[in-house]
Amino acid sequence: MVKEFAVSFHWRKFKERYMFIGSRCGHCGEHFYPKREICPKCRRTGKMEHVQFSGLGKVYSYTIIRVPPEGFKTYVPYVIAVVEIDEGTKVISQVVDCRPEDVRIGMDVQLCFRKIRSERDSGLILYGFKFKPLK
Amino acid sequence: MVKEFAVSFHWRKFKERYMFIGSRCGHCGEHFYPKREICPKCRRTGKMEHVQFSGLGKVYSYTIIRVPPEGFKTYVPYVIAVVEIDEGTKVISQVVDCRPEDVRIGMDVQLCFRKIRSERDSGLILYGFKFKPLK
Amino acid sequence: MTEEAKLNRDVAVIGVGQTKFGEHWSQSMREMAVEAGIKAVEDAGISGHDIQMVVGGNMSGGLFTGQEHSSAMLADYLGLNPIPAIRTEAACSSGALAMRVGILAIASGMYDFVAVGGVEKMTDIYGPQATTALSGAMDYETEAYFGATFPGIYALIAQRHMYQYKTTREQLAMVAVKNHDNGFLNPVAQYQKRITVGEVLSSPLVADPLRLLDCSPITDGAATVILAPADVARKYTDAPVYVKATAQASDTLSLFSRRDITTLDATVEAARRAYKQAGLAPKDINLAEVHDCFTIAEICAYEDLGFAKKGEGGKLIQSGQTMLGGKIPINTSGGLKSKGHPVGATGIAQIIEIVKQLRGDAGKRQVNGANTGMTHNVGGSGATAVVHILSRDR
Amino acid sequence: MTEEAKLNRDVAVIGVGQTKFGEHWSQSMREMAVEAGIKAVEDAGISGHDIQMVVGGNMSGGLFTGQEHSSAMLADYLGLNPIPAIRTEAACSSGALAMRVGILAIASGMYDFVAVGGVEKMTDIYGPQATTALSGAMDYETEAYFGATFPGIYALIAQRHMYQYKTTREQLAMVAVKNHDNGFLNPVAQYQKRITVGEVLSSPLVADPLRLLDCSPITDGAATVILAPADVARKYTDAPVYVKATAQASDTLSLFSRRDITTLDATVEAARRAYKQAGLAPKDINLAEVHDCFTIAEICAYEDLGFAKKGEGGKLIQSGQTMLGGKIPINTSGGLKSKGHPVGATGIAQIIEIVKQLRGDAGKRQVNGANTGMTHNVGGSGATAVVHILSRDR
Ligand SMILES: [Zn+2]
Ligand SMILES: [Zn+2]
Repeated sequence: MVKEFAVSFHWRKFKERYMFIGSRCGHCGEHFYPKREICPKCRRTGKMEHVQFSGLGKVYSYTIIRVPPEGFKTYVPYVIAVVEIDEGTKVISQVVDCRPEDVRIGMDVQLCFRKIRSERDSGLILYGFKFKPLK
Repeated sequence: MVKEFAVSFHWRKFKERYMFIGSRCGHCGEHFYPKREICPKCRRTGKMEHVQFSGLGKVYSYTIIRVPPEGFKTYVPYVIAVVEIDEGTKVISQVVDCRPEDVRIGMDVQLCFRKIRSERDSGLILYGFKFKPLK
Repeated sequence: MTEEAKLNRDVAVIGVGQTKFGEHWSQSMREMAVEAGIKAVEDAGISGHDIQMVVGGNMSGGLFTGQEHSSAMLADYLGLNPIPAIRTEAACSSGALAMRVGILAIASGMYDFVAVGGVEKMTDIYGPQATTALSGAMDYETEAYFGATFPGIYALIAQRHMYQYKTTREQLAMVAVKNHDNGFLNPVAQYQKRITVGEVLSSPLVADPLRLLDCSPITDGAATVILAPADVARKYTDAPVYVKATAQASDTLSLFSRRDITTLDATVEAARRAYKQAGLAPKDINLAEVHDCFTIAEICAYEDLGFAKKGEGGKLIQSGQTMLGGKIPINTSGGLKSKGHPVGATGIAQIIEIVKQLRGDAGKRQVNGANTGMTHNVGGSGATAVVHILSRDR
Repeated sequence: MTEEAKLNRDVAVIGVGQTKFGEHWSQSMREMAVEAGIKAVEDAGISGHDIQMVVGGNMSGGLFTGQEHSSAMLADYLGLNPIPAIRTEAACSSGALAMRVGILAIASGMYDFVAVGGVEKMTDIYGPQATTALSGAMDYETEAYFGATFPGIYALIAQRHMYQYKTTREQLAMVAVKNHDNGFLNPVAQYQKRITVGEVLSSPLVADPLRLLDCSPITDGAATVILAPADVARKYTDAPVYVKATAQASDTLSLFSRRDITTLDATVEAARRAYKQAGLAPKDINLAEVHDCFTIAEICAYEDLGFAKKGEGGKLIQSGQTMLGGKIPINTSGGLKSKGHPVGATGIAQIIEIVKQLRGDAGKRQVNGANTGMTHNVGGSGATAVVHILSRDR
């Protein structure tokens, strides 16, 4: 009985989830994911612009999920990691295309585009970015 | 995607929903549905005891539900009424065994025991009291 | 019952901001909250660094979007960390509770500038699910369990009111017509469209006697106000609006347990407290935003707030005295019916309309000489009622 | 950032009450809240008529039971209508926020006696659904969406803490062992059962490196305290406990956006504010209830509250100084781990443990000479942190 949302809920996030787009403050240069309207440092002097992240980064921390939330049962065990991307900000997603046991802090990873899960009632398939070991 | 609960959630309410049991304050004599631990009038001097209501009452107000909540689609249109029971307290439930258009304020009704709805995932059938015209 | 005492400090509203109300498919809860927050801070002319606390009303981020903890989200995305952020909730009166907590926080002496917001994102789930989510405002175990819906609960009030006081179906419709007339003049309203009594009466039945056009819509929206100690308000604005009363009362969670289902005793009690705090009577109120989640609710509010005698709310709407230009204009914003009802934001949006009116900034719907206004926000079918009185006079 | 000022009035705790924590299949949310409320009112020796406001912390009545609007429910079933009732929420720190709003309300001058409670009914839905509900505490859109769970988020903290500071798996386990040792002595704890490091290390993995016995359980429970102005507290009790500090801070909603995922900056800031309000330092605290939702969280709390240097939390647990009889006993109640973690009630239950200790009523787990205690309640992965300091000294 996992919660299912209206299509707009997912549609709204396409850019962030499919293209890994975030924000950059034109004033202090800091990057943000997800996108923000206000730079917490510069506030009114900040100038936020959209930015397409490179998708390259390093595993900053990771865990192997053994007890999943609703909708993720078929994927267990899977790796959830905090990835520090080259632009300096961090993000959470899965690390795939390797054995969960092989993930390490400091490992180089790159973005890939994958299925996240599917909604049972609507049949909607949810997509988003994950990371895989850098070749 | 109607919310479904653990069995204990329903089991706990059996007495109230199946047998129409409430509370009576031994101090001031007032009746309450659902049951209460504290008489709002007498507070610490109150003495709450369980009481089995007679199940007889009159329609105090009613409506015909045309736009149902999740789980009730197959029952539309159905009557929801505030019933003033002979013990002097009021309660909300459905009025059945008559055409919705025939329900009136002041109509004499009596308790009956019916299916409320079924849960889709668990298959659990939820029961409870409703009211029908007094014969 | 021990009566409440005076606040240690008076409080004023120095800034307001809100999103347009409507179905905002392209905006998430956080984006709407941030938009309203930025507008309020800019309107107040203060710096974000001055704000010391955030209070955010939100009925059910969990059921509507999966997201609880919305006040921390608000502080985060407004760039306000590390200040404290508190979410308040009492169903559809969550916004007014945020206002109350903000006022108490300033009166406590601990905080000077508090951002008080409300937000609800209702269109991230489909209609029937939203109906279920709103069931959480009433007694889930004894009302929703048996198939009662939120419109159904107000329909029970309407049916009994019509029976007991000969309130007519047309009088209910007139509430919707008046509020759409007002919303037509409000650029942030969800429906800027006039309707007729005939259209209300021929709209589909939802729960007899209430029809679609008797019901406030499903709405996305956010609203924020900036509060400050009354003593310093004039430093920030030429038109501070002072809080003369902040009152709240409770009644049984379930409708059926009430003394009288046609009277919201919580409204009666909150109004009594508010008038007492302000030293005012109903006749001193120049305009009010009342909780018209369904047309019958506005009729009851007239009576319970003291604008009409019990049972004569229907006559008051019929008299035209609650229209713009009448003796006591009600819901000049369009009300929940036409402006929209993003449940957690509504209480704050009501405050904003009164502030705009008292500032003389209400454009085509301006009430001439508006000096003192009231807001009335109800949770569920009346288990919670909150009344604020605002004035240009300190 | 403008610093907060002093409260206009000091506040004291004059009564406490709570349910046993555990899986209460036979009790609903309202029944637990009423049980705790009655006990607190009786403990305070006041009449229900004296209470002027209710504030109730509740994380997610909507997702756990379908019921929002829980504060009105509490006022109703405690027979307290028509007094105002406010629900506060910031995920797992909802209870501590209720405490804060109660304190602000008294300091505001408007209310004298406030009942402050917390409740969560978590077993009305099944485990996986509860996992989803708890996801609402973190950033639903950017963390939960990708399959992160709440234990997973704390596992990320643990993994990095172990990497950066050489914190060991055994040190994490020692937190659980200590808290179960304490909970064994607490009649209201969910688990009154000792465990060993070996048992922790051989319990099933939940999210590496965290295992089942690193995690606080799913718990039903309610807790209530009665607050009063410090000036009158001695009329009601021989052992009033005074609120010396009420502090709160916010950080990013998502873990990954933090400056440093091994530090809860919100805790650091809330503690700084609390120490400043009370004029005290970490060495002045005799005991503390800290937010050990997972074992790693207690290690971080040691560091962030100033009981250990950054990175040395693991050494502190290993030293035994946080056990009963140590220099700074932590979580004498059993903590969230062993006493249980009904999320909305936890913040109030922490206050109750400190009050009992300061009164000398903690039985076999009494800390000798306890004079000043601290509570630390965290929302989500640290987007909200609340610190209270309580003392026998006014
Ligand atoms: Zn910047
Ligand atoms: Zn009685």
